[in-house]
Amino acid sequence: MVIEELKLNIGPQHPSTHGVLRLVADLDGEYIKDIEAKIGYLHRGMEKLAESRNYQQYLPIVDRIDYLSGFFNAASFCYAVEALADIKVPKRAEYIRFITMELNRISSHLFWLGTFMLDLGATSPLFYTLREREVIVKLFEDLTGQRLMYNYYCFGGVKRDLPNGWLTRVREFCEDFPSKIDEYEKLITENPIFLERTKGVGVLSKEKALDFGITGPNLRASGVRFDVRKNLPYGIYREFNFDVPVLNDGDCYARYQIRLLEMRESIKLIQRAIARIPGGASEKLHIKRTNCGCNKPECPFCGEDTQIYLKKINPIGLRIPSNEVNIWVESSRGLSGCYVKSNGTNSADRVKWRTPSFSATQVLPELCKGGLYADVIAILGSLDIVLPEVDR
Amino acid sequence: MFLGGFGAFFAFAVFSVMFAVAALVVSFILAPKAPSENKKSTYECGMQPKGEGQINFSVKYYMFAILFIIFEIEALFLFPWAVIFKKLGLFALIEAFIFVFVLLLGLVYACQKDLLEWRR
Amino acid sequence: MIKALIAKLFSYFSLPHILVGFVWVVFKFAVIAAIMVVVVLMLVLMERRVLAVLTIRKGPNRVGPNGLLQTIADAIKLLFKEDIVPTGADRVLFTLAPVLFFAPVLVVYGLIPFAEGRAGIDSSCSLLLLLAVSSVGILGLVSAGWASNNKYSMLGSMRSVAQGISYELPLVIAALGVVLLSGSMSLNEIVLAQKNILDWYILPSGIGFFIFLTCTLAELNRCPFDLPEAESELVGGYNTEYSGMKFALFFLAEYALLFAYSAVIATLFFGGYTSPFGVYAMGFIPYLKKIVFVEQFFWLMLKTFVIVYLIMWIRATLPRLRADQLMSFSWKFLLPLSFLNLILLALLKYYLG
Amino acid sequence: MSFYEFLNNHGIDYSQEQEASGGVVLSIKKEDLLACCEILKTDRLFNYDMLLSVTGMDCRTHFEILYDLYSTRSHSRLSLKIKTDRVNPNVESLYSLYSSADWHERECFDLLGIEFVNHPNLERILLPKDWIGHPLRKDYNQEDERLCWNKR
Repeated sequence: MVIEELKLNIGPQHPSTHGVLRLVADLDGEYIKDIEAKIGYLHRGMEKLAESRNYQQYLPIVDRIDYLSGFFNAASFCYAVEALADIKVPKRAEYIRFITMELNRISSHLFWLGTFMLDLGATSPLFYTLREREVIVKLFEDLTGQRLMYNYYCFGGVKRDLPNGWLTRVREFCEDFPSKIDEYEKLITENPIFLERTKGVGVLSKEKALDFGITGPNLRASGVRFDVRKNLPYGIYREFNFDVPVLNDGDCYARYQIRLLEMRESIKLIQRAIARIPGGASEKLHIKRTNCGCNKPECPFCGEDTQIYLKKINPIGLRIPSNEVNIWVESSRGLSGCYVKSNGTNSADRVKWRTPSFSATQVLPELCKGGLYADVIAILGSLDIVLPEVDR
Repeated sequence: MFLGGFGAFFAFAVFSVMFAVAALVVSFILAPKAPSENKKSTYECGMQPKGEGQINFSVKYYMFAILFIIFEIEALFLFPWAVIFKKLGLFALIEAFIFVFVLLLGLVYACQKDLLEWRR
Repeated sequence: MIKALIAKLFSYFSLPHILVGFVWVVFKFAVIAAIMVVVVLMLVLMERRVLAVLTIRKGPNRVGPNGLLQTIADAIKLLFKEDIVPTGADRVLFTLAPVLFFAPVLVVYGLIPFAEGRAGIDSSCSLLLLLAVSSVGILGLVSAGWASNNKYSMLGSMRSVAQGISYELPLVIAALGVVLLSGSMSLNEIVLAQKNILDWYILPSGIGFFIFLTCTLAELNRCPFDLPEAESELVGGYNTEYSGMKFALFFLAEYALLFAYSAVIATLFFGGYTSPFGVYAMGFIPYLKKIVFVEQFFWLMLKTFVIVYLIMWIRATLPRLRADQLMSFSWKFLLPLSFLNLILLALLKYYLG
Repeated sequence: MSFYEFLNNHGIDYSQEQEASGGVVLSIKKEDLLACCEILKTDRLFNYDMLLSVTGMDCRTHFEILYDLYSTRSHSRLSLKIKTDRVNPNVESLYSLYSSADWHERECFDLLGIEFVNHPNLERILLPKDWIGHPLRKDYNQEDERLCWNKR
């Protein structure tokens, strides 16, 4: 009698593929003999869209790349365009970016924690983490008017000043939040079933992680100390001294722990940033006009007819001299890179998004082979993949 | 009494089946019927299923099944012993212990032979 | 009382007296089916509300006063839903599976003594019958998974059969410990042997209770043993392809079994329908003396619902086990432990009484 | 030994550029790519052990491909840039050095139609297998009637 193999499609419409990922698995009983990841179900042509839109029009779209941490995409694109156009961002705006990005990191990790536990079969942590995430999302809503797609950063700064009392609320949240993390730890960290399900499962070795270009918490859980915030600082990160947690096991449990440590670290960063944020008039939040200083009428930046008012919708838009730039930002999932090649017109010649989830999805089959079917779900959850970011 | 004890048991079994069937019949009468090809297709995450869903069970399940039958029958032998345990005295106690011990030896043997492992 | 009434009616209408027993069984069945349906409607709502409270939500609170009619609305919805049989499915087995899963549950209800001498089926070996009948349900799950011709269902049914088999054993042996203590296989006599809180079998057989509860969770396919229907892995498990009333039967049977097993736990380890104080409040009041079974029913319900709550609490707390861990937990830990429990209880019984 | 001496020692032609944010971009010859990456990866001092992205660009006259490397030893980044023809664009695959090249190169192939020689599994990754054309090419015709959104 021939033992039949089961060829199973996991996804695209599956409760725990975090979007529309398709995994094609060869199962032998419960064991994974072979597995293949197929992506592209959420491909929206983000890079093609950049060709037909000018820079201001493209900016709101980039939030959609990683919808759980929209600020990072916007930040990397803004930093790229600012580097190309040589715009200096005011200090207060940089601090606001810093605080919102770190808050965004926490909210993204919180959502990850909830869904990861849901994948493992525990329903309650989702609701507890969403309770805290709701506080952050409410803060963002009061700041930007949006809960998910913020569109708050603009070239040269941020769109508007912080509302009254916003920083106080953030400070209160920061004081409150570590005790909430302790609460999750009480529920999860020592749980024997959780340990059984995660310890030694999906071990991503240091070499493999580097080979596959894994970044962010997943890489740091495998024992490599690489954090863009620390190693290639952007914005005002070089003014802050902070710890980059690193663990050596590289299994699902280490990936869980590293994210909890990162949340604690982010809280400290936010608290220090709030203590140091400079005050100032709200009109100083963004540069309204780029000025290269030559003041010649034919200059694309200083000439009378092409002055850029970044706050208003400008039909002409921002014209940027042809150059290229490659900005890396540490998003909540890892290294989020934005490559922009400008060509002197008001729209980019090529925009390329390098996203951490893309690499994480690539390594997924490697980690799953030989494991049990239930491990696939656990590993997929622990890698923190956001599918819109994979497909772009 | 008519239908006492086991009679009632069988009556209950028959009635329970009838109850379930009746629920299905009522729903069959009440429920709308609008079948379509898409609706009737087998769910596999939105993809066309490849191959049959009705595959052979892995042989490991049969191993568990055989072990199960052995232990379940042994447990059944112990039931009458447990009921009149008091009357049987020390001899039956020791005998039952030997019985259980042999059973556990079997379990240890199965464990040694890796019958209880899922991995090959 | 009612039986006498039926007999009177029969002789009044000069019907053959031999049918009285039959009508009596039908009546008992009707009462027990009614209890089951009401209990399930309550349980579904309770589960949703309890989980909601444990996860800081509100739960159903729109249909009827405070959401009380939610499950009735759900049941009506399922009754009027289209019943889809997927192409490639084995039609006969596909329809038979929910019946096969559901029918044993009602028999189990019949075997539980709800009050002194008041069980649907009086039998001197009701515990054995109960254990036998309750494992028939697994056949329903297996055939559901097989008949669906769906890979997820198939995986779910494979898991359910492996799990059902493995956890049946420690369950039976833990129950054997209770039989040993009470010297009877009749649930009614087991209950009567634990007339007050100090006689409860949880005291000598605490390990047995732990094993029995764990195995119950597995037999019920509930968290942390909900692998056959693990929605984050197998989408819906064995009932992926089911809709309408067939799905409702699975759903109903699952919750009915939750109550049944909890009632069995209450019966075996917590004195069943007896009052924990050894006396009944109603026993002191002259007119209510005759219907003391109402109080006994209340005590059973109270104990059962405490255990049901415990099971729901476990669901809200724990993540799910993995298939291989599940199997080795049963065979390598629970089974030896249950034998150890049996040996300890035998020694205890022999030396102490 | 400085980085550029190191490259010279290995006989690699390069021209150095600086992008707007200050990163180093080395333009090298297409033929040198594999050898260059190999010495960059295996050298103990520089040890560029991560390939983070492969960016293909259509420059109308030719294609450019940008490889982003990162060294977790020296914590420095480096971009390599190569050029290839528009007709029959091809370049040696880096799959033998970096596993991450697999998907990145497939994406580049999918969107620009650049062939990566010796790639184990060069097929479309983001777009369906029967897609027509390579969307990120500047001459890509979005009005093509064979494309699904143009079908009525």
